[in-house]
Amino acid sequence: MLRKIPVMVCAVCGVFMAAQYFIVSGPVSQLYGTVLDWMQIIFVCALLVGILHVITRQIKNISRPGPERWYAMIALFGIALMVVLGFGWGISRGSPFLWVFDHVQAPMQTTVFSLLAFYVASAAYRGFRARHAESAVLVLAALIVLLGRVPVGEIISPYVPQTVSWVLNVPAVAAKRAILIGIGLGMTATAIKVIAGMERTYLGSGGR
Amino acid sequence: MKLDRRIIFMIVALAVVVPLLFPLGLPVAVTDETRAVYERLERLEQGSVVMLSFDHEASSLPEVRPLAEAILNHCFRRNIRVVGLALFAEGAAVGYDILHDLAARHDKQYGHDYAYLGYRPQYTAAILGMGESIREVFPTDYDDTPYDDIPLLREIRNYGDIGLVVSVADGSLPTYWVEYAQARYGQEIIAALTAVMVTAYAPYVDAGQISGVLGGLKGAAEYEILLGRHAAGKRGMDAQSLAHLSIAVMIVIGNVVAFGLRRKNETTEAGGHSS
Amino acid sequence: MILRHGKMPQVSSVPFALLLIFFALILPSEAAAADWYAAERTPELAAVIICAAAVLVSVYLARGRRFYVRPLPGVQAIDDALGRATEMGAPVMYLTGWGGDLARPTTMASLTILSHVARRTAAFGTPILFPSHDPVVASAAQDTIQQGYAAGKRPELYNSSDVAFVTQSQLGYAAAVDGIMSRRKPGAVFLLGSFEGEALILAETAHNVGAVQISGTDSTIQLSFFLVACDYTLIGEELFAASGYLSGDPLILGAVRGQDILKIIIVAVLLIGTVLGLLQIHVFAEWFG
Amino acid sequence: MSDIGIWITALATLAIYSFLYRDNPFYKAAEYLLIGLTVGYSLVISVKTVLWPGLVLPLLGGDTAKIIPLVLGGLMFIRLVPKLGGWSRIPLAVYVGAGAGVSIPAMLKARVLQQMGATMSNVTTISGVIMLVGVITTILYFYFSREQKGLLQPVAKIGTYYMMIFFGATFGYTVMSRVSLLIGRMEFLLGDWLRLIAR
Repeated sequence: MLRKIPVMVCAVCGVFMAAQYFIVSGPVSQLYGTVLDWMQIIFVCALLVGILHVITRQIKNISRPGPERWYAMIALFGIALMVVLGFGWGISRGSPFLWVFDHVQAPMQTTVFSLLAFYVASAAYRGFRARHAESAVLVLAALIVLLGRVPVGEIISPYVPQTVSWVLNVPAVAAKRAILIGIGLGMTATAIKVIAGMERTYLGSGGR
Repeated sequence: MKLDRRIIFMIVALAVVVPLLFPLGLPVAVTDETRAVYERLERLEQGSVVMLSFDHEASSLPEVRPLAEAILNHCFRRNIRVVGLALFAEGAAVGYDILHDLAARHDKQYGHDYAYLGYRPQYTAAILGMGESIREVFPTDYDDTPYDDIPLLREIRNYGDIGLVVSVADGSLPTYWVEYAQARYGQEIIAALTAVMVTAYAPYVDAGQISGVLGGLKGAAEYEILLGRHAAGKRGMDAQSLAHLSIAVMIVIGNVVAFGLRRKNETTEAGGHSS
Repeated sequence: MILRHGKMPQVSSVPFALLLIFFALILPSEAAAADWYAAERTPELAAVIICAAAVLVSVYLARGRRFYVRPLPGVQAIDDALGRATEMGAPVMYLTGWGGDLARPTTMASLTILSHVARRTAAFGTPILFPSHDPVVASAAQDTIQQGYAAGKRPELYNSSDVAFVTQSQLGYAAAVDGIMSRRKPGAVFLLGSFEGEALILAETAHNVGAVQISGTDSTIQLSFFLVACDYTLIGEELFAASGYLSGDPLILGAVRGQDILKIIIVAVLLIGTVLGLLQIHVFAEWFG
Repeated sequence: MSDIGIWITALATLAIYSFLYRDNPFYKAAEYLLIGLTVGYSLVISVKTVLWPGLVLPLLGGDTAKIIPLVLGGLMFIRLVPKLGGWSRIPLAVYVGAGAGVSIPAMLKARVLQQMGATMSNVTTISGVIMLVGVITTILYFYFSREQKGLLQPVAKIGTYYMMIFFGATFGYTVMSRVSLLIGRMEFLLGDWLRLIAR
């Protein structure tokens, strides 16, 4: 039962949501809006379940001896801080919740991401080798864009930025467009298989 | 030649820090792509509504903030009204701050000149839902004021009342705007993107599905020049140039070294494979 | 390679019946009942029908035979990498990327490849490490790896703490995986699935611990990094083809064949449209705009 | 920005950069704090801005239609009880099925049809021809039903070159993005914190 019902539900929802695209009708578009609303609620509930997983995991880690317990405490402190501030004083302008977001969370996330500037450089040094014709083209395209999209490119030659624009707007678009078409077909094929009940990986263990 | 990664890290850090301390003042030229976005906003009528969507995480703030500020400076200066929203949770707080800051700078009044709807998850559903009714998707604004209590919002039903959507994004969100708002409701879209995303959207621009792309810190600096403002991103451009140059030089050195090694191997063991 | 003929999942007839009724109502009505049918969307309807037909018919035909898929260099490298890890006495690490959940086609394809890898490693006696950002993906991977070990007659290899959910946070996940990599020093690292910003962090660390890296993703941005940083890379759709090639699953091979047919149709249409365009006949191209 | 705020931000930033030297307890503490904050943030935002106005308030106001999403959402939580976990497949099926259904026409239009239309529309220019060749050869590179031999070999090869140009260009732009983030952090450290440069 628990295997058949989801497959049916999935099929009915899928067919309806695809079909409504071609139908001009008040009740149909209303029902369609309602289903979209459900999707949002389901998504948020799935997120909350994930968050509960994280919290229970950290609590488990605290009960274990070793340095991990201190880190788990820091993580739980972070969660508790945001929850208390957010529900206690609100999330409007000037609230402590937004203060922590602005002064701690956002800059830390930015910093972690900026670490990639360093990784990119070391990957470029060791990995960008023109071993054969294809990789030579790869290296060349990267160098042209690297220099052509900043002021230094204009100093080297006014043709550099123009070349970059052409490379970006013609050959790069052609390749990206073909990849888009290919992945679009792949995703559509998967969606069709999901609705037809042939692809059930999403049902998790035992679904297939 | 095996180089300690940390030496490479140091070179990159210096390439950024030195020009910040001692600016070179390299000239910034405006590209056609940026000019196209500027001119599109110039063509909007006074009083029309731009929907600005903060579709990014907090981690890309240094790139995203100048982009959003450039667009908002332009809108507010031309008396174009702005409705803000976020389709990523972290964009919600960022957008809230930026919109209120810029509005204060231009003496704009909340509820009349601009409004902030807040965050909705599951972007497919949110974007499609707003095509039918924005009120249904956002019953209240970010501060819990009911939709109909805000004069600006009372005039707006769905995309039919929105002149332009600007998606400020660091990921694939503009794709969803194209697939669901543009393809389905014919809504015009502009994307203000982190540089990393620019090539991914070129096909959509070429096909006319996106009306323009403003890309990265450089795009923001160019836009501020078009607005005739003191270019905030200009100093950053020196650092950007030097960092790019140093990485380019490292790619070249890496290749020269590899080529040299390969030659040496070939002379010692004839026909031997490298790499 | 194990062929799984006859293991076709039962196809529910309900959605087909619904589809049929729907299309039967829609198709003849374009002229008659234009008031409720969005006539301007006919090109999309035609595209949906062509796609559905190509995919469903190919999958149906795939039941009785094995469709040919050309060999891909990255796929052939998989067995070599497993052999190398075994020689070193090191484990193998398998990652599906932070960008995908279980509903994402790339994650589904990646789990199919994982099942092949698990069977091979069982034969070699090499353990698999699978840290995940998603509890649902982790539990699906546990099943897959257990079944693979069982098929390779080495069920005792399975260790539940090696195949586990770590954290949802992108950079937290990247940091955790980095930690596992530097402690366990895998001989081969597979990065197959949907990756985002964490891709290069993982690939760089894998290089640092001296592992062979085999990567594949549908994210075009991360592909540029994988091409630079990894030993072998499956580009975009090659990941889907690889999963069909390795598993021999008629469902996947059929879909790959269906998409190939569609590609030929698209190329043909592009050529026809171009010729018509040169003859100043623009109506055709406008259908697609 | 207050001084305390600037110092907290600066210390958090430096703790993370210390990872570039090597892994250390400061970095790890910062990492876990970040995990906690992001989790807490998303919890607060999704409850306060989605669940509360979108589900709880309407239910309290007597909107019976909201019972369906309440049940669907509630079934997701059943996942926490391993034995009953199977029930969560029903909301998952609604989510995946509706998502798949919506995406089919949308995907075909935006990713396939419109892209085809744009490729065909300007073949009268040299760039248009180069584009057409690129699109066709790259699509054929992904043709799997035949070995890349004979005519298909040079065609797929040309497609590879186009892709390498695209990937190279993407790499260049990605460097640009990551460097911009680094500049942003350095401007903060040198400007707001150390006051070595004017902001």
